Amino acid sequence: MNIDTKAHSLVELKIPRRPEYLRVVRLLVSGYVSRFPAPVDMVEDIKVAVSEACNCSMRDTDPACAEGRLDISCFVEDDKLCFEIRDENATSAPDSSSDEASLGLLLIRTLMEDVEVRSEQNSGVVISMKKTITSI
Amino acid sequence: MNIDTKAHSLVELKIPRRPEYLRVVRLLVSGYVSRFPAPVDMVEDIKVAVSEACNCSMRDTDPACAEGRLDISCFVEDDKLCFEIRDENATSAPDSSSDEASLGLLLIRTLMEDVEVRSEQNSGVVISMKKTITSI
Amino acid sequence: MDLKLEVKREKDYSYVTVNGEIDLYNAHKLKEKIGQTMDGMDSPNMVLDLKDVDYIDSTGLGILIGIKRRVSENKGELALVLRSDRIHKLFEITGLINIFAIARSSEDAIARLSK
Amino acid sequence: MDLKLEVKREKDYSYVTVNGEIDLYNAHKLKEKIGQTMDGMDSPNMVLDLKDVDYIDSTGLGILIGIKRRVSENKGELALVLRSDRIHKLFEITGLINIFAIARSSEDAIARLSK
Ligand SMILES: Nc1ncnc2c1ncn2[C@@H]1O[C@H](COP(=O)(O)OP(=O)(O)O)[C@@H](O)[C@H]1O
Ligand SMILES: Nc1ncnc2c1ncn2[C@@H]1O[C@H](COP(=O)(O)OP(=O)(O)O)[C@@H](O)[C@H]1O
Repeated sequence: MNIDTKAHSLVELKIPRRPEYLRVVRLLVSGYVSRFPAPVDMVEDIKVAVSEACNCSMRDTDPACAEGRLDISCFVEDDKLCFEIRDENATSAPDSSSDEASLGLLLIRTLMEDVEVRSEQNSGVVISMKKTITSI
Repeated sequence: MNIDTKAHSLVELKIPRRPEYLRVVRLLVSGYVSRFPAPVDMVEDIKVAVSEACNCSMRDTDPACAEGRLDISCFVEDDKLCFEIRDENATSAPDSSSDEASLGLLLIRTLMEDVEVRSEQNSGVVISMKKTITSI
Repeated sequence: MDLKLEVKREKDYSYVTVNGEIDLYNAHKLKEKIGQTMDGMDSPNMVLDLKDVDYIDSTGLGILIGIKRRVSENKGELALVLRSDRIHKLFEITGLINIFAIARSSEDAIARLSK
Repeated sequence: MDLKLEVKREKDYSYVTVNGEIDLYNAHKLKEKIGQTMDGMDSPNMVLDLKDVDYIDSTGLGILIGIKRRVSENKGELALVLRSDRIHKLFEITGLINIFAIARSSEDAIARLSK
């Protein structure tokens, strides 16, 4: 399969901001990445990192946000697979005070490249991350 | 897991309108349905039907639409799992003149309930289908 | 799970084993490869072994219909090996069960050809 | 792939086998069940067999840290059985490899307790 432009490769998933949808996210991401085709270890690294990015906003149990939605975008840019996890209801960067939260962020930063956490006015918080494509 | 309202259960996937994304659709749909938890045969029926609904618009090779996107929505309403496949670029109902296309529509109509094909002004063609949830 | 194809040529038939998923994405590959196989066949008879096919869609079914047609034009016989209940169900719904000679094992399928 | 837990109580330790995926969705179940197990234990020692765990996230790792803490408070020893390279990698990245006694087999893990 050709490595493609963003428009040709963009897959977007919107889910309720609830942990029972984590497995669906992981299935989608594995399917997306293995298509390139990518080595199993790369598929697994990305699965862990995207799932942890979802955890960041699902762990926050502020009841006012419990009904929110999470947007996960996957696309290709240059020779990188890019992932953005957007929580429209979040107003601040993920809290990293608990063991779990800091382990989660550590996993994301170690497994992925170009990790960024951005608060965007009126559109919540985005965690973005990339991974250079290494074909099998 | 509780059988839930539409807002609580809505999962939306947007993909390029290209056959290399069919497998990602099937993975997502299997993950979504097996969560309820549903019997394996029900998971498989829905996987086939949703994949065929995508085929309907991916098969149409009008080059003007080759860049389009497909929206797949999954949600729960009453005791039914509901699926909508929307092709925003389509202007007419799926063609059923070839062997393949008519087999595809036959599979959808046999495996699912309340199958509808609607042309919506300015928002393309939607294939919607439901399946009564039978838990294992 | 990608589509894989293996062809064995026997004196009285070709034995084609297909593996993986057959859908709109890759069904054209199946069509091409089987077309090439038929061009080089000594005998017009064919067994198409689908017991390791996990998934088949309408495009794949359509291609099987085309293969059946070509084999018949060449005065050959075609037998399918099917084992999965799921795929059998799709053949029932579409009525293809009445068009194809379907066996549950290779031996059965080969036996059906030589009748 | 749902989370499954099995507990065997021996005289000198409890042997807890976990199966499936441990994530934010179900990690609280693991925590509760292990809590209950510890309440009824004769010996404070525990083997936690994770060799059939396919996936673990930061929530699961956090819960392992909590279990380790409780076992230590009770003056017990905890040993983990890990076999998957993937899960080992997560223990390496997070430095947890230095905190836990990790074995590749049940026998090894049990041997580590009795030292
Ligand atoms: N039916 C399918 N639908 C979607 N993706 C597929 C399908 N079959 C294979 N793939 C994916 O496409 C990639 C390339 O597969 P391959 O069979 O080698 O096809 P190609 O000849 O197009 O490179 C693989 O990563 C595989 O996972
Ligand atoms: N980690 C997970 N993430 C998402 N869904 C899960 C997870 N574990 C189990 N499920 C799904 O939730 C459903 C119920 O699983 P189960 O383990 O019986 O949990 P519960 O006690 O919540 O009913 C199953 O269909 C299963 O596929």
